[in-house]
Amino acid sequence: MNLLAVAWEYWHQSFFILFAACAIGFGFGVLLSKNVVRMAFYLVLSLGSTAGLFFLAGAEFVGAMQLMIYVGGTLVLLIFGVMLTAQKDFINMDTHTQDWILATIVGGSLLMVLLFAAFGAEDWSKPQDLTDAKIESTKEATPLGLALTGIRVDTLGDSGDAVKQGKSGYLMPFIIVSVHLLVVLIGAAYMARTKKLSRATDDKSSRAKLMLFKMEQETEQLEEETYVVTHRGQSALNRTDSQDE
Amino acid sequence: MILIGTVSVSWYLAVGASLFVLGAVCMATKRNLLGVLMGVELVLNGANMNFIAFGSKVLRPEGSLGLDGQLIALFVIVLAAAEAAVALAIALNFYNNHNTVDVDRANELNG
Amino acid sequence: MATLKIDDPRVIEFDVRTDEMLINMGPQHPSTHGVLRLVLRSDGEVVSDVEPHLGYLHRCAEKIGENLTARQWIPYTDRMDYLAAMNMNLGWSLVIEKMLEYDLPERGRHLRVIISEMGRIASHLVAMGTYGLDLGSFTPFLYGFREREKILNLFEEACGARLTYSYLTPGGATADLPSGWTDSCRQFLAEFKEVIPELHTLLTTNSIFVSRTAGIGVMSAKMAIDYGCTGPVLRGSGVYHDLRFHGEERYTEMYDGYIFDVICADPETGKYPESNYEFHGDSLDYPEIPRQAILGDCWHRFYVRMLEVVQSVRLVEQAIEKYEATSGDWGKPIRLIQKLPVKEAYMETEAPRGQMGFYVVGDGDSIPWRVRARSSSFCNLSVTAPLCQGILLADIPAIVGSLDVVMGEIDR
Amino acid sequence: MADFVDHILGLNDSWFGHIVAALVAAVLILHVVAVGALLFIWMERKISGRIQDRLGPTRVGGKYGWLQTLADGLKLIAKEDVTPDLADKFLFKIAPYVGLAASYAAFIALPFADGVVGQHVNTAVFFVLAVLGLEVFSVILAGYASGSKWSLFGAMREAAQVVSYEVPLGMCVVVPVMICGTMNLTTIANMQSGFFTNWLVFNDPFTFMTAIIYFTCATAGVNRAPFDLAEAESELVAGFHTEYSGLRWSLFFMAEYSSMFIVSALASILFFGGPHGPIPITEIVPFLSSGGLGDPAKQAFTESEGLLAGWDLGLIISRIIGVTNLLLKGLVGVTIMMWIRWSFPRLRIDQVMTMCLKYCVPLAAIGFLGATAWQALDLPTASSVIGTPRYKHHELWTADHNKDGSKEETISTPVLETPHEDDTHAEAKTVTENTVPVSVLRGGNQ
Repeated sequence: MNLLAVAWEYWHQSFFILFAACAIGFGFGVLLSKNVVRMAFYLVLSLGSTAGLFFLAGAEFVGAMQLMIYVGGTLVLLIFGVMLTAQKDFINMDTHTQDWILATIVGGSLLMVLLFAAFGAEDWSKPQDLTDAKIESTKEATPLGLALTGIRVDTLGDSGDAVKQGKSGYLMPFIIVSVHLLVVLIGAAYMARTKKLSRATDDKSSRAKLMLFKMEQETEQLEEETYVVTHRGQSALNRTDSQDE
Repeated sequence: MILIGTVSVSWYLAVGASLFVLGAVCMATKRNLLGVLMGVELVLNGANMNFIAFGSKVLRPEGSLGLDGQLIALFVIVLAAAEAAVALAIALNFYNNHNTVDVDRANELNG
Repeated sequence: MATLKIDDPRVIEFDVRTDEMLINMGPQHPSTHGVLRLVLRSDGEVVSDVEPHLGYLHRCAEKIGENLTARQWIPYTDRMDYLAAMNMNLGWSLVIEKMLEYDLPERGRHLRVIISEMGRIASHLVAMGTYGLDLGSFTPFLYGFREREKILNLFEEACGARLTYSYLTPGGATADLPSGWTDSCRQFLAEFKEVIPELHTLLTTNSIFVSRTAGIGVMSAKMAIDYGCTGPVLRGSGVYHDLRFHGEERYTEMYDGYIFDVICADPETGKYPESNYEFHGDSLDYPEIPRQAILGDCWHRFYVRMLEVVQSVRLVEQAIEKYEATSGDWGKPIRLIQKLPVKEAYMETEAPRGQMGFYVVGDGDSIPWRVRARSSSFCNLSVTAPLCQGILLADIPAIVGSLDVVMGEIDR
Repeated sequence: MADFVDHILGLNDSWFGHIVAALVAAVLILHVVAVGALLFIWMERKISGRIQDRLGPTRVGGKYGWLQTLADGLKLIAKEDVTPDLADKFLFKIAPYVGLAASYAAFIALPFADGVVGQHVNTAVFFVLAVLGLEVFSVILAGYASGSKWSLFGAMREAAQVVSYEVPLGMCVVVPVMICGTMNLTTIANMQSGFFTNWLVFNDPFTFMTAIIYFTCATAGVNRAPFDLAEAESELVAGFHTEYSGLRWSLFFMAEYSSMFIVSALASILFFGGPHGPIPITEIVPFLSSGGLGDPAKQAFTESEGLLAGWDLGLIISRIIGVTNLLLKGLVGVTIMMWIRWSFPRLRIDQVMTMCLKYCVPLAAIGFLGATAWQALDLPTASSVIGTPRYKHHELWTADHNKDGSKEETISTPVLETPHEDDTHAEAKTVTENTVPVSVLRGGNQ
């Protein structure tokens, strides 16, 4: 109970440790796993934990966005992984040992530099008293949306010319990103398109029409050959009459 | 625990740095094209963490980036999605042409 | 195993190069109607080839028939098409009668029409219900079984059994219909007519059902004839052929004086015979043929069955009148050890699933020297492989279900 | 909730209160998931039985077979948990938990009534959808890890289905968000308080259409017939859960039923008034009117001794009514899903994708544009035609119901036309005063 009390008293820290451990731990999972599907699964968990960290830092909207888009995007990776590994054995792609060593050395030194930088600036490592911090409703969705249309609500108090309304927003980047997305959509569709058009796709016809086409061919053949089939088509109501005749 | 009462921007940056390095190492070592792609996602995510940390009003009451941090993080997420789409299209083409997803086999452009 | 050629119009190139995989559908699978095993060669959801494997229900029925007398083998015919056992009994009875040149009394003739047409209704109800199951709709199955139960009650009253009746025997039937039976039967028919539009609403005209079946598994008339398809499968392709009209004299004379339609679309106009049969004064309009439906597809095969049910109701109504009007003997069964003459006989009848033929050779003993059966479902099943090429996986239950096979009859 | 616990125990903002509150909330939500699943499975059996002209369970637990699901649950727990040889053991074992965790976590942000919510999330709509979307991972992982071709088919179908229904579903959800100007589910629900004419579904024809499309896509989203292609029993044996047995198998069903409930509850909050009934019962009964009791009675109550001393009885009762209301509306949604399931055949995978992408997306887009235009042109809504003001109740509700941490969003979007600009909208006011574009957006209302 005492532990619980401590954990609650420092709930921000507790959750930070939890999410950070998950994010990094599953990141290691991505790195060390050999199976593509497992890698994707670990990636999902890592990204999900990162979203948790975003929530903790007060960026609710970005956290939800992370879950929805990023994790949803990973879904596609996962599916590709499944598609490519379910049939063929692509798992056996071992990295050469020298690559591992080199990557570890470079990565380790990079991490050292980054950590040094992270803890280097005094302003950044200034401890904050977060004991009373709660996940407040930080009302950021509307300002974010407005900022994307070029209106900065949060900097209204600032007097600088650069942050005047209509000038400090992100309208231009927003439009660029939108166009970018459109281009990417078309480009991806173009790259992954069907390379060889077959008759079926040429024809723009559904399968039903294809079968109809096939049937017509066969009916032609049928007419050529002689099959003794009586097509009366009419109601057979008068069967007894015809027998009488 | 050293962290008690002392979560600061630095710790977020440390997590971001770890994710970044993990992603970078992943990109360097994986031979599977999809593995490389996942490394890229991790790297972008690690970078995003910095933006969020600097933009957080909870962590930095004074001098936070404010909305700018979150906005840039949003752009990163959106661009990462676009990047994944293109990369997957490339992967698909690569697979169609080479019948493998081993990036070491993609050496046709060697001089 | 037939494979697709590159210039086949059904070949569709896909964006991702993938490998084919072999999948076993059955013998334990929810929608293979018993123990049919289909080996699918598929590329993702697209199935390029299907190969049916049979024999999981083989019980040497024909060989057993060569060790039993003609009447003793009746229960084995029950177990062939266990969903329409009465019609199986009828087929065997007729072939033995043909051999013995036995003429059935008038009353027995009408009794056989009543019983076999009721059997047809019961069988088509199961076909309708299980087809719903194949397409993921559970409710029509129980609606169909509710009505079938009533028929089984009537059969139970007549012969004491609910599934394997052994009721119609060479020579007639084991017993006459009990008194009051015809009245219960009339009552059933009156109730059943109310239900038919419900069944049409549940499946025939349901737009999801139509989109799942119309234009799927299209079989041309030529193909149906080539593969020896019979029954509703053949008529669903627009071939006007029903043994009750076009069969042997000995079989068609059973239906002398009866008025009914053969349910078959005119291949030129695509129209079915007009519903000129009155239900409670109102003519029962058949539901309209949907735009997407092509003659010979799954929807038409299903539709033919649904309309045949109406014709059977019509036949039973007439038969009850005629049965009550005639008196005398209903046709006692032949002796258990009736000697068979030294000759052969073959005869086909129009069973619910198609033409069911029995072949028997006698050598003067009471035990036949040779017994063979020509199964309707067996021939109908043979179109599975050609129909199931280049289709989606989900269409396989739709196509196999529309053929309405019973494995007991196929494997014998 | 934490205040309440502290209040009962005589503490003041203690960690104990918070933890107890969190645990109570977790257990309550677990009940919605677990007991809800029991109830829904029983309901499914009874409803399907009645639809199919039979009785359904009648023996276990008396005449109505109440305990049939419990008996089945016991049976499932006792069953052997088989893991196929070809399975990816780790993923196979973890997959059902992923699904259950996702649909359980989505309840965190779902408000059952004003203030009755696990954790107040400002972007709750988004959060619920995002977390619920994680459920597909369980299906895909289960399908892949089973090592069976049928399961793999189920997983691939689920993946194809997800990409087709997520798009129109998201577009439909944006419509109420746009009309209410917030992503906060509590606020969206409170905006619709009062008579049923205030429900967003009756706001204009486009929202009505959007509500129908939302429900269709939500049915596809929770894998219910006629969109249950991932488990299509007549084609794929049992799809993604072919190889599962025992408790793990039943976890999939708990996840399925609880997500059925959550999408229905979300539909009721977004379009059908959420916890607010067709008639404003808390308004009609003066005893429960938003200020709680009338002044003298309230005073007497707050000064009384006992467990609830000092608490607003009117608030508590109105919350209980609200929770009941929402649960009932969710049940109606679930019942409709069951009704659909037992009436229709199943669609084919290409037909599902055609329907979602070719028909639902354009329709949802039309609904979105139409609803936007309706708001922008200030065309009459159902409530304005009949004459029941929409925001009156909203004002009353927001007046003093913020005791339990359910903060109102203080920034109202400029697009939203709010009749009263009280202090809660102060910041919005500054926006409108300071910026030119906003007043343009407001159609020159300034």
